[in-house]
Amino acid sequence: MSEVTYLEAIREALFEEMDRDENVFCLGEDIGAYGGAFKVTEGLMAKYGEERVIDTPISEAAIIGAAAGAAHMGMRPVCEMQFIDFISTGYDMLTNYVATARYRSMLPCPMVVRGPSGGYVRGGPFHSQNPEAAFLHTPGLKIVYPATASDAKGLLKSAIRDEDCVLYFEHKYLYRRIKEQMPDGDHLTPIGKARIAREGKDVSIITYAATVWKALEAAEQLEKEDGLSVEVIDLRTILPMDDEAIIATVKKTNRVLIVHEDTRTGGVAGEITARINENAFEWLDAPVLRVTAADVPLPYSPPLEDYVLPQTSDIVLGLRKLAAY
Amino acid sequence: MSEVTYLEAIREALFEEMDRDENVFCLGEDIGAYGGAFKVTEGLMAKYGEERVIDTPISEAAIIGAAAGAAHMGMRPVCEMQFIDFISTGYDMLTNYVATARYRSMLPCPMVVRGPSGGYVRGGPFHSQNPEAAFLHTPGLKIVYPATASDAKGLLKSAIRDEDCVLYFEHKYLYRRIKEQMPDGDHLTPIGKARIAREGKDVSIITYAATVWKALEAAEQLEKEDGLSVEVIDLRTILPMDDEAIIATVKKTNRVLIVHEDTRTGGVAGEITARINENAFEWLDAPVLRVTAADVPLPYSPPLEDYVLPQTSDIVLGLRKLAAY
Amino acid sequence: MARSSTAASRLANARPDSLRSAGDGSLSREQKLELYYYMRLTRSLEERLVNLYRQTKVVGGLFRSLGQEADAEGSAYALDRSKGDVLSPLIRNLGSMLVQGAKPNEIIKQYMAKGDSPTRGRELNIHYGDLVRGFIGQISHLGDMVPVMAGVTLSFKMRKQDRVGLVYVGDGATSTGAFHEGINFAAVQRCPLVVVVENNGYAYSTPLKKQTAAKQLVDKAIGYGIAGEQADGNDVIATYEATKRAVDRARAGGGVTLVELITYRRKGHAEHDNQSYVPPGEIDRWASENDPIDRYAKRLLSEGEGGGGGFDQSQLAATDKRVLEEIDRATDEAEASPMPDPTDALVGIYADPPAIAPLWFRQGIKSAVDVHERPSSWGTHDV
Amino acid sequence: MARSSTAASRLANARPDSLRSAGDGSLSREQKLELYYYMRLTRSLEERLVNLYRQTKVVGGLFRSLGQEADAEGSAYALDRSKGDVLSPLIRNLGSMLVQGAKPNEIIKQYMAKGDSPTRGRELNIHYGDLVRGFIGQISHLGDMVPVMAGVTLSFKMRKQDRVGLVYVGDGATSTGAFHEGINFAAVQRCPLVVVVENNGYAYSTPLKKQTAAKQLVDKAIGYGIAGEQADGNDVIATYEATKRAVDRARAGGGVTLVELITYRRKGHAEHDNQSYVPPGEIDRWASENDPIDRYAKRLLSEGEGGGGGFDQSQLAATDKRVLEEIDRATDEAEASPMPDPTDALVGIYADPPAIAPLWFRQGIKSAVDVHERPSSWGTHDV
Ligand SMILES: Cc1ncc(C[n+]2csc(CCOP(=O)(O)OP(=O)(O)O)c2C)c(N)n1
Ligand SMILES: Cc1ncc(C[n+]2csc(CCOP(=O)(O)OP(=O)(O)O)c2C)c(N)n1
Ligand SMILES: [Mg+2]
Ligand SMILES: [Mg+2]
Repeated sequence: MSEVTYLEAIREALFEEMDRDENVFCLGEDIGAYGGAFKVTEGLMAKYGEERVIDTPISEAAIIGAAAGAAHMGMRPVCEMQFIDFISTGYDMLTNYVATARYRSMLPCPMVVRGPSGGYVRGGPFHSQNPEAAFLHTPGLKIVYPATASDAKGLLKSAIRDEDCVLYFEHKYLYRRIKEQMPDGDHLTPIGKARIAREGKDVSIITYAATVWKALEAAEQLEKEDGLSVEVIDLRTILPMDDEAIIATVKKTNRVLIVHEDTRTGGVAGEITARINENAFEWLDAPVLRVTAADVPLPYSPPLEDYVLPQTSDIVLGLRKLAAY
Repeated sequence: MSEVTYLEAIREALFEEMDRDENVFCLGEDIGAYGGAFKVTEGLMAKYGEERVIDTPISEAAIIGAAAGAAHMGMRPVCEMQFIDFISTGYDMLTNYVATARYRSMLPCPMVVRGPSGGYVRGGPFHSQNPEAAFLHTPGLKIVYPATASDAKGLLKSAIRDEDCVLYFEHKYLYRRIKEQMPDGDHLTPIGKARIAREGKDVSIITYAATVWKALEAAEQLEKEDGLSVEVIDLRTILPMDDEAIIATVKKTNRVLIVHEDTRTGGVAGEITARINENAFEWLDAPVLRVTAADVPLPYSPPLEDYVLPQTSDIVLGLRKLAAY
Repeated sequence: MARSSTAASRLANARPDSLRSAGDGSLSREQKLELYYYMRLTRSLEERLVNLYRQTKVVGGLFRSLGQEADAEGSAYALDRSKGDVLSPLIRNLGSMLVQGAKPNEIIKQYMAKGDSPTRGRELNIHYGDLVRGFIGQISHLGDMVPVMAGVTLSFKMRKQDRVGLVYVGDGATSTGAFHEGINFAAVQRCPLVVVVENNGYAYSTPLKKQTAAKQLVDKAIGYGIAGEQADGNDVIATYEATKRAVDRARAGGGVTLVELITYRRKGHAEHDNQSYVPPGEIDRWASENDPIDRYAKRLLSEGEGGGGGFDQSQLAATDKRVLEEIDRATDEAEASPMPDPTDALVGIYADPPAIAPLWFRQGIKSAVDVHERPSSWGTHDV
Repeated sequence: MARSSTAASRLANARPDSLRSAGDGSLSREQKLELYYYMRLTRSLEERLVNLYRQTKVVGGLFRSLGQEADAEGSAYALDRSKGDVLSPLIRNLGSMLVQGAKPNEIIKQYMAKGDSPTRGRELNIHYGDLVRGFIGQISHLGDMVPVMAGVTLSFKMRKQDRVGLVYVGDGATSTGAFHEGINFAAVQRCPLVVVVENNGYAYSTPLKKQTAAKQLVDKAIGYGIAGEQADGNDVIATYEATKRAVDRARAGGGVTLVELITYRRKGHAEHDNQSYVPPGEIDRWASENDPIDRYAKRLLSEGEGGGGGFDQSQLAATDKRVLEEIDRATDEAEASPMPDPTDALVGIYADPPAIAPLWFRQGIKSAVDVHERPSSWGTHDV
C-alpha cells in the first residue's frame, strides 16, 4: 500500500465509516459538490449522495444542533466546520446542549465535530485557531487532536464510533505535509490514550498536534548537540486526558516541558501542570515549564506569526533550561 | 452610612457611573421596567429613561455585538446577561469580535458584560455556571469576579471605566447574603490586583468569588482546631492574573491550595498552578493542590449539588493534607 | 404549497376575537373529552405544584401555563403518537408532554428533585424527555431546541419514516439566533417539522413590541419560504386544527410550517414574578373572557349531538374528579420518593467511562454535607 | 412606513432583467463620473492584486468582486460622508471602502502583510477600518457585523446625531444567527441602519436554494417588520437609488431597511476556487450580457445632456488612465514598505497594559525565525 497524507487519511476514515454504517452521514458548508474548503470530503457526495453528504446553510449552531437531534435518533453525524474557528458560534449548542444530553436527560449524543485547525499558515486571527482549551472545561465532551496520518485516520474512526460527542481537531498545516503508510484493516486509535512519539530518559516533552513535529526536531537537535535523550509524548486525546502516560513520563525523566501551539494563559498546559503536581510532585526535579504561543490574537504577517507561535528554537531553549536545572 | 448588600453595591455602582458619565448605558433582557431577574437594575429606568436602560429582545449575541458597536463610538455599555449561563450564546461575539478589536483594528471596545453567576442555589446546570475558565483563554478580555460587597462596587466602577472589555461575574449566592459598609467617595477597586482576605503563614488558599467565604471558614476552623495559620488570597481579577500576589503568598507559606467552585478540568486552578511552577517552584514545600467542583454538569437536587460543589469540609481536608506534607 | 396559508398569515394585527373560529376538526367524542381531560390535568397539576411550592417542597422556581392550556394541548394532540411523532416542549408546554404520555408523578418528582424522578435530580421542573413516548427534554437556553428538532426530523426524512416533529418556542425565543438557524436549516431540508410559536404577549416582562417590530409572528414564515398558520391559541379546537394542517403538510413532504398561536400568559414568568409591568385589567380581562378551559367546557356542553359534542356537566365533573385523584396519587408517590444518592452525581457523563472517580478529597465520603455540617450562613435553595 | 416598498419586495423570483430599470437619481455629472471612477478603481485594483498574487507577493487568499462593482459602489455612494455615515463592508465590498476614502496603497499593503499597512500586518486582505473615514473592519465570522452596526447606529440615535450606518451581508450570511439577532435588535430600536444583502447567487460553492427556501431575500424584511428594497445589483444607478431611499428613510427616523441587491459572483469564492460547481455558460452569460461597468459606461456614453450624461469615450479613458497611475504608485509604495517588526506582535492587546512582556524563552530575541532557521519541512503560507 502506498503512503497517504494526513488529509487523505481523514478522508479514508470517512469513506470507511460511511461504508460500514449507514447511519453515518456528513454535514457542513460546501462539503458536498465542492468537497470542502480543503477538499477533505472530496468524492463523498458522488458516492453517498446528497442525503448523506449535506451542504448546509452558513449556520454552525444549526449544524451542531441538528447533528445532536439526529444523533439522538441513532444516526452518527459528522459535522464539518469550514474552519474550526467558526465552532465558536456553536459554543452554546456544544457546551450546553450536546455535552449535557446524556447526563441530564439520558439521551446519547454520538456525533463528531471536525474541522481544520491551527496556524503556521498565515491564516490570521480567524483561520488559525486552536479551540481545545475552550472546550477542555466542558464535562461530557471528548477532544482529540491527531499529529500523525495514521492517528488522523484511527482517531476519526474511533470518534465516529464513540457513544458520545467527540471534537476532532485536524491540523491544517499537516494536511499535505506529512505522509504515512496506513496500518492494515480496520484501524482504530483508542480515544484517551497518549502515544510515546519518541523514547527518552533525560527530559520529557508533553505535546500534541503540529508541535509534536517541532518537539521531535528539537529532541533530535538536543541529542546531537547536547547528547541528551528527550522523550516526546503525543497526547492525541486532550479530553479525557491520559494521566497514566503523563505520570509515567514524569517518573521516568523527572523534567517536563509542555508545548502547545495555542496561547499560554488558560491553555491546556495549565491543566497538565496541575495534574503533574497532584500526582507526581515528588518525582519532579525541576518546575514544569511551558512553551506556547504568546497571549495575543494570532497575527497574519509572517514575521508576526512566526514570533507569536512556538518554534523549534524555543523548545530547544526550554529543554536546555530544564536539563540544566 | 448603613451597610449595603453585594447586590445593592452593584446597583450603587451602576447609578454612580450613569450619573458620572452620560455615555454609560445599560442593556439586557428585562432590566428596565422589571428591574432585572434579580432586581439588580431596579430603579435605573425610572431615573435614566428607556434610552439609557434598554430592554432588549432575547439575543445575547446582539446585546454584546451592539454594545461593541456603541463602545467603538465612545459609549460605555453595560450588558446584563439574565443569567451568566447565557453568555455562551455570545461566545463568538466576545472572543472573536470584541476581544480582538483593539489589536486587529485599533478600535477600542470599552464595555462590560455582567450577570448572575455561580451555584449553591439549586439552579441546575443552566442557572449556576461559572464561565471564567471559558474566557480565560482569550487575550483581549479582562475578567473580574468579586467576593465582597465593596469589591462588587469598586470593581464594577473600574470595569465601566476600563478602556477594554471587562467580563464582570457576580455571584448570585452572595447577592443578599453578605453586607458591608461601603467606603466613602468614588470607590474604585483596581483591576488586576488580588487582595489578602486573611493573613497567614503556614498554608495559602488562592481563590475568588463565593468560595472566598468557604476558605475563610476553613481557615478559621484550622486555626481553632489545628493551630494553623492560613492565608487566604482573593484574586478578584482572574484576567490579567496578579502574579505578584500569587508568588508572594507562595514564598510566604510554601504550601498552596487552590479552591474554585468551577469544575476541575480546564478550570482556572490549572493556570495558577502553572504560574506557580514557573515562578516559584523552589519555594514549594508541597504540591499545589486543588479543591474544585467535580467534572460534571451541575445537578440541581440538593444532595447532588452539595456533593458536586466544593464545601468547607473539603477545604479543611486539603489544608490538612498540605500542612502534613 | 409553501405559501398555502397566506390568507391566514395576512390577518394583520390579529387579536383573539378577530381570528376565525374553529370547526371541530374530525375529533371523536372520546377525543374531545380526552382533550378536556388533558387541559384539566395540566391546570390541576400546576395548581397542586403551587401548593407544594408554598410548602417549600418544590426546589427552585415554578412555572405556570395558566390560560395557555389550549395551545399546548391542542397542538400536541395534532401529532400521531402511534406513528412515533416527537415533540420538544418549552417551559409552558407541560400539557403537551402530558398528551405524549408524561405522568403527573414524574412531573411532581422532577419539581421535588427526587432521586427517582426522570432525570434523577439532575434537571429541574419539566426539563426531561422520553424518546419512546415521543418528547425530548428542553434545556434552558431558548431557541436551542429548534436546531435539535431540525435534526430529529432530518433523521425521519433520511430514513423515510412516516414521522413528524414539533417544536415549541415562545414569542421571546424567536429573537434567538438558534431559532433562526434551526428553522432555516429545516426549511431548506424540507424536514417534517412544525414550529409552534406560542405568542403569549410577553417574554418574562418584555412585551411583544420590544421583542420584534413585526406585526405578527407568523410573518416570519415568509422570510423562511415556509408555510404559515395562525390560530386563536385559547380555542383548543382551533389550535388543534391549525397544527393538524401543519402536521399533515409535514407528513406529506411539504416541509416546515410555522404555526403562531395567539394566547396570553396570565401568571408571571415564574411564581415569584409580581407582574407589575402588566397594564391594569389586562389579566382579568383574559381570565374572565377568554379562559381556554371555560371556553372549551362551554362548547362541549352546548354543542349538539350531531357535532359530536353535547356533553353534560356530570361528564366533565367526572373527568375533573378523575384528574384530582390521579394527582393525589402522584403527589403521595412523589412525596414518599427518596432524594438522590449523592454519589449518583458522578454517573453517566459519558458512556465510557460510565462513571467518574470521586475527587481525592471525597474518596470514601458519601455525602458532602453529612460529614460536615453546612454552616448556617450557607442556606439552601432560593434562586 | 415600515412597509413602504412592499411593491418592490413582491417582485417574486426576481431576475436582473425583470427588475425595474433605474432613473439616474439626482446625481450631478461629477458624481456620475466619480461613480465610474470607483467602479473602475475597484476592478483595476483587484486585477493588480491578482498580478501580485501570481507573483506570490500576496500573503494568503485573494478575493474578487468582479461583476459586483455596481452594488458595493452604488450603495456606498448613497451614504453621506460629510454627515459622518459609517459602513461595514464584507469581503466583496472593497469598492464600498474606496468610496468611503480607503486608499489603494492601504489595500495592497494589507494584502502584502506589510508593517505599515492599516493593521500593521495583524489582519488580512481588506479586514481593516477607519472610523474617521467611516468604515469599520470586518471579522471573518459572517453575520457578526450586523449586531455591531446595530450598536453603532444605536449610538447615533442615542446621541441624536444625523448619521446613518450601512452593513453588508452576503446571501450566505443571512443564515447566521448573528444576522438575525442583529437585524431584529436594530428593527425594534428603529436604529438608522441599512442592511444591504448582496445576493450574488452563491456562498462559496453553495447556491441560494441550499441557503434558504425563501423565494427572495428581501422577503425577510417582512418577518422583521422593516422596510424592504430590491434592485438590480448590476445597475449602479439602481443600487444607488434603492440604497438612497433606505438611507433617507433611516435618516428620517424610519428605522431599518433591508436592501436586496441582485448580482452575480463571476469569480470563485477566492482565487484558488475553480468554480467547478457552476453550471456551464452561467459565468459567460453574466460577463457578456451583464457586466456592471460595461453597462454603466454604455449608459454614460449614450445619455443625452439633459439627463446629466452624454460623456464621451475620452473622458472615461482619462479616468481609466488616472486609475492605473494611482494603482501603479500605490503598488510601488506598498512594495517598498517594510514587513512588520516581530515584537510589534506584543503591542496593543489592551490599553492597559499597552504591551505584554515577551515570554521567557523569547526574552531578548527579536525575531523567532532569524535566530533559528525555520526547518525546510516547515513552509510558509499556503492556506
Ligand atoms: C438564550 C436565553 N436567554 C435568556 C434566557 C432567560 N429567559 C428564560 S425564559 C425567558 C423569557 C421567555 O419568553 P418567551 O420565549 O416568550 O416564552 P414564555 O415564557 O412567554 O412562554 C427568558 C428571557 C434563556 N432561558 N435563554
Ligand atoms: C460563521 C462563518 N461560517 C463560515 C465561514 C466561512 N465562509 C467564508 S465566506 C463564506 C461564504 C459566504 O457567502 P456569502 O455570504 O454569500 O458572501 P459572498 O462570498 O458570496 O460575497 C463562508 C462559508 C465564515 N466566514 N463565517
Ligand atoms: Mg412569551
Ligand atoms: Mg453570496
